[in-house]
Amino acid sequence: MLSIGLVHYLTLSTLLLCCGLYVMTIKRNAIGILIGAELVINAAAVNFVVFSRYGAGSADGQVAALFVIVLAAAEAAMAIAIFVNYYRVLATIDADAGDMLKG
Amino acid sequence: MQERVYHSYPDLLLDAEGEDLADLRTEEMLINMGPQHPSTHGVLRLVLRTDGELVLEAVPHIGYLHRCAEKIGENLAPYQFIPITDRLDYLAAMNNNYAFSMAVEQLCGIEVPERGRYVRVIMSELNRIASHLVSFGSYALDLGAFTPFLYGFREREYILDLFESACGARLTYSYITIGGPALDLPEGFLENLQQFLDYFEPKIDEYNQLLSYNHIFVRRTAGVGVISPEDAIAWGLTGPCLRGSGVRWDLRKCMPYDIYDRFEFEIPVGVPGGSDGIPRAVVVGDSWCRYFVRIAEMKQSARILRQCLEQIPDGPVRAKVPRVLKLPSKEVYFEAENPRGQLGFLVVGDGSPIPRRVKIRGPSFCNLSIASQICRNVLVADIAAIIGSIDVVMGEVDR
Amino acid sequence: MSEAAMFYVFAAVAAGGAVGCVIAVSIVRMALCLLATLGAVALLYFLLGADFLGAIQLIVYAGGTLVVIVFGIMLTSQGSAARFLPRRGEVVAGLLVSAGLLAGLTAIMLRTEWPQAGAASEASVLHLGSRLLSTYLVPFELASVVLLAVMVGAAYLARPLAGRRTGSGHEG
Amino acid sequence: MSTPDSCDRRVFQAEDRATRAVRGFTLLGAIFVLVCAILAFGATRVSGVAGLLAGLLAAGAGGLAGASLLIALAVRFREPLGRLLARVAFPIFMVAVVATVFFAWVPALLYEEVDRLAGSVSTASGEPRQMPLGVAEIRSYLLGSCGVGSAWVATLVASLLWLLQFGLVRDLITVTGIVVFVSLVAMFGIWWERKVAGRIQSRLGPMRVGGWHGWAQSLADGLKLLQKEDIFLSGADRPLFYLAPYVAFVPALSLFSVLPFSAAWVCRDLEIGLIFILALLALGVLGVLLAGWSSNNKWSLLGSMREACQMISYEIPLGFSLLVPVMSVGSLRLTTLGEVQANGFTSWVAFASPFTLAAAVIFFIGTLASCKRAPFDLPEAESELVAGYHTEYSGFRWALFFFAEYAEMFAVGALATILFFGAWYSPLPAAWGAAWERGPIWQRALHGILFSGPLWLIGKSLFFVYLQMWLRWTLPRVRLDQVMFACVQVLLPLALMVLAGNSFWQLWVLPQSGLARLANLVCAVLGALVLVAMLAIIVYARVNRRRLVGSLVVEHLPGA
Amino acid sequence: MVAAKIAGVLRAQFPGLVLASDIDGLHPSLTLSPENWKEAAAFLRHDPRAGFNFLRCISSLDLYPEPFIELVYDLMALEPAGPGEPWRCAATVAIRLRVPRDGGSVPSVADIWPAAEWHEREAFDLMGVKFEGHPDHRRILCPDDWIGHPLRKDYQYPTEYDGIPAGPAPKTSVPETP
Repeated sequence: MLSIGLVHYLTLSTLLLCCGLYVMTIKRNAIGILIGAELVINAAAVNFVVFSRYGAGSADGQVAALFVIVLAAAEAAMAIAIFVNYYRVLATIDADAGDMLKG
Repeated sequence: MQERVYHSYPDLLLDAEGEDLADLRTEEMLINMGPQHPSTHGVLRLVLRTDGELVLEAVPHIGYLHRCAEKIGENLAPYQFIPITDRLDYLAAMNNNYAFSMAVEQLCGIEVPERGRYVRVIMSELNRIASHLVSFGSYALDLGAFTPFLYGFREREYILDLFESACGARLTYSYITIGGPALDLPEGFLENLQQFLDYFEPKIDEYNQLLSYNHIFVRRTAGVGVISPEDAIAWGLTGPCLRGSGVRWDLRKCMPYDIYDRFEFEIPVGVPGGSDGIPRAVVVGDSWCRYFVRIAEMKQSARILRQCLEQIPDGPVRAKVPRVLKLPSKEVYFEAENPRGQLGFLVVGDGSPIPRRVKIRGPSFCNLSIASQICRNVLVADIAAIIGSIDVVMGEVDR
Repeated sequence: MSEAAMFYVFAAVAAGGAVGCVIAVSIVRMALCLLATLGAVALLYFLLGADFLGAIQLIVYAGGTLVVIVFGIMLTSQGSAARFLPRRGEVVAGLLVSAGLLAGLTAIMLRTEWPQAGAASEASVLHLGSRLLSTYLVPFELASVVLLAVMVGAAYLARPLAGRRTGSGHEG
Repeated sequence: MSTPDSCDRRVFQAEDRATRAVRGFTLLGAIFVLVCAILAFGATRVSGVAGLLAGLLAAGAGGLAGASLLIALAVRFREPLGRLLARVAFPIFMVAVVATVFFAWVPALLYEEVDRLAGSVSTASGEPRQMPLGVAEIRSYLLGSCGVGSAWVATLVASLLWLLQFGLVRDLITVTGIVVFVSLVAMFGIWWERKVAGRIQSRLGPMRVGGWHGWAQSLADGLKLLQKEDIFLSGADRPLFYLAPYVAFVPALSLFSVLPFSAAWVCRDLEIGLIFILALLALGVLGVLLAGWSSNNKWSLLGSMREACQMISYEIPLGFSLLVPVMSVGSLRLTTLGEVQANGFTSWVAFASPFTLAAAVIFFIGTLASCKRAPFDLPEAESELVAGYHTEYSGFRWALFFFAEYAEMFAVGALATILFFGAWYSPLPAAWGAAWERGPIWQRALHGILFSGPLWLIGKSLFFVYLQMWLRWTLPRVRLDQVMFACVQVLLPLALMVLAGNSFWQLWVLPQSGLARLANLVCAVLGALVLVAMLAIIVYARVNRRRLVGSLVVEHLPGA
Repeated sequence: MVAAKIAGVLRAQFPGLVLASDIDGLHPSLTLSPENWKEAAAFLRHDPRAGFNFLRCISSLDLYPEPFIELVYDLMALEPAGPGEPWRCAATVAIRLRVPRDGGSVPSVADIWPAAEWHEREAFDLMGVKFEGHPDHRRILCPDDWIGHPLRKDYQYPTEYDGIPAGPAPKTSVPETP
């Protein structure tokens, strides 16, 4: 058990994934949902790195993880812009309040 | 390019239709600025309705320093009221004594001997310099420059030394009383004054290099809190606030009292930028003009002081005034030009030694009343700039 | 052996952060837990020998994205509006889904026969850069295009809505 | 009538501060010892940054533990301690500074000795030997070939050397040095800033504590802050409020773990050191954000919002300006970036081309903003926001923010030195001192002092810190929109142009070409002129201060 | 005799407005009737013959025991005297209004001279004169929950405020002068 293998990392990333998923489902604060998404993305990035480390042993996984991080940053910026606008229109950040089609 | 964008910064916040472009879009916040706040000098309290960094409106609340000075004035003989006048504009106590004693002298028809008049002018002009030094330093402090503050207080220290040598007090002098100054000038006062003027006048240019023409300082103050001449007159502004708006009005020149008609000096007013070394971004009536008028007035006061040094005669300083001064049942309204504007006293006598009514018209009180007008759609940082440029002393606002 | 210790410490922090995100009510505390997770994951990257990736994770995620998130929180949640409690139905559904997913993935993971620790990758910065500019050139450029699009879109969204006026401060 | 009464009770019937502080700090020390043990276990033999961080935290926790216990004692007996400080502390202070300067440098030499020793032992005994050697082997070696006379001396030295061949021991030594150094830098910086401000404002600054020019002022302040009541707001978010200062302080401390003080003196020489430092600089913001948010104070909230805007936007030109030397040197490793500037004044990166010079200026401005130094000190603008994000903090937590700020100031100064201004090398060409580099240990020490070494780096960094202070006490504060304007519309395009220009310079104007040499020479002369002009101004001002400051001042104020 | 001229103009404009006039005193003033004070103020402000654009001060005098409170508006007419020249004071005059002590009120002139806004608030706060049509008719110096108007001659000194005990009321005898 003292030698860390692929399984340990995969367990961690699975845990992150499920926590992120759960957060995305239950949180009503839109930014909370965004945070859940970040968790999920992190889990994916960890998997990329781990597989490339224990599998092929090449750097491709790290490159993929780089792209993941970049896209996550872009997604977060976009989401925050949307939420700020949302908050301006509805004066709340509760995701359940945004059920009308015209903002 | 830089000119345009820096100078018309509200374009970042409001476009042509006054539409908000501020990107800090929180819901509106009510912030209490004061009564305990570094940049509301004293106990002024401004209630800011802000939208992020954008201040939508600022409502001043005053009265935290109200001491019923006028009620006290109705219960004290004029002699005893002099120390109360010290506490009105505590940065220019000499001028307050001066104004009140002149009001009472007009009421009772007291003639002050020549030397006494010159001593009063010397004291009031010195105190004007001291007061402007404080406002200069604290204004720099409001804008985040710490060093000019200490320079201003360093210079003020020498003036306070002079005052101390004359009357023993450093803040509340009660030196000028009814019928002239209480005492004659001490030995060597005039020589020290000469030395101080020689030392002080070059300093003013140093201040200009250090602060007045500093790029950041100009950007912070030019075009901020602009008051049009019409507004300034309508809101009853006086002193540097009125002159900063380009109104060349100074009681010492326009309605000369005492011996001010004997001195020659100019009335500095706010002028548009670009001319004779004034930065280009400056608009008449903005904070920079109000600030710079004070700097220029220090020069003029120094001029007046030099003329006093030449003209001051010998002789008695104080008129013979009965110990119990019976005020005739008349009334007088007298205004004098104080560092912060026209300080007015309405004194009503009824034949007894106690005035029936003493009404004080504090210049800061009137100057502050325009604050809510010009603190609209500015940034939080500009509030400090505007209030500092109006330069209120709460002891005089609240009385 | 001590690498195992490090892994357990960091993994514990990361998992704790994730669980904290789940149970935290205040949105700011969620952000803080996310910070813990991100930092721990970065440390795990270091542990895996992906130093560059770890540093980038610290810069972009912890230094950039998280700050933007906290900034957005400050902009959108004044006072006590920061907390909404989920409905019971949502909680049950979410629990079912994510617990099921966890169980399934774990089962698969334990069934599968994974390759044991291979050779450490020679992923130096030079190597990464060369790969980015040779093999992955197209996605690299595409990513830059995406970033540009995001910049434009965010700027467009962040502008105020037409005709909206705040308060009487503007009149007069 | 109830409110004032309860206030009085709270104020006057509170338990004695000193006892509370003693208890608190003893507890703190115990906790730190625990953390130290755990992390030290974790840090054994892990290469790379992870091990580094663990070791760093371990030693940091250890140091803090010792410090807290000491402080607990100090608080208990603060009267005699204060008297003692006032007497003997100045020598202690100087000794501590010097010791810190050589703290990790002398060990570096010792490490070389140990490794050489190991090599020789293995060669002596024929078959290759694995580290670690046993004490007995070293002792026999010392007794044998080194000709150490007495046996017990040999045993002593041997056991010491034996310790020095373990990575953990070396890390602990280095990291303890770093912790001591950072705290010294912060305390010295605060004292120095107050002296500089005093001189600029024709005052004297602190003069009382400790005798010579109030040098112990920071120590006294620190002691005072440590025993102050740790005010907590009932409206604040307790965990965040307590956590925020550490979130701001730890990255600032960790900066120094990858900062090379000389080629030999670097705790961890990472391949990505530059990016790592950038990451840590970026992390510091979160502490400020959390502090402002959790204080539940509108001024703090505004302050942290300003901080967020400012940092996010100024990191971009900062990063671009950092890319310029990276591009010209072709490495992210800080030691490599430093070593290319060994050959004297003209070989410094800043003077390589006009673009690098511009990049250096942009970098300096960006660091002003990222360290919240005037004229960019909006987050804590005391005249607008009462004290900004740390309005509600008191005592130790408040001090942590300032430790972080001054540590960052020094760190960015050192970064500027390493990247642009000839890292740890003197302006003299290194070739002159090449002979001493391989000499006996005293020659190497002398070389380290004269030609390259920590002293040069620290001196240059302190010069940049001084520049920051000079600006702070001279300039007014800019407005938020002006800060944003200066970043987005001035610095950013400038940085991009510099980046592009530098790349073209690299591509077309080959560094060997005459044009490049000319530009190099011009820039170097420019820099030299600036330096000379500064010195000239100082001398001029000193000579006729009577005329400049005015006779009255010189007579009245001894400081002027 | 500026005041006399103004008095003539006013008499011509508003018959029965000027009740009394003290032309050659230390403080030349006209006593007007409070009824159409608003129109008179607008006239004084805008009419070229008067043009009093600067309101220096509003003082309130308690005529106790007479059942009146007197408001004194000190007006001044500023006009520019060419570029670079100091402005001139064309005329100064003081306008007096007599208001009944109890429940008396006058129209507010805050829209004619904005400077009057705070002066009127102060007169209301300290002397208890109501101003109709004042934009923000609150106390200005005393706390909002203050009882009474301190500057009235028959003001009863409070013995405590919000549970904070105050000292005994000061004696209003004639003190000896030094």
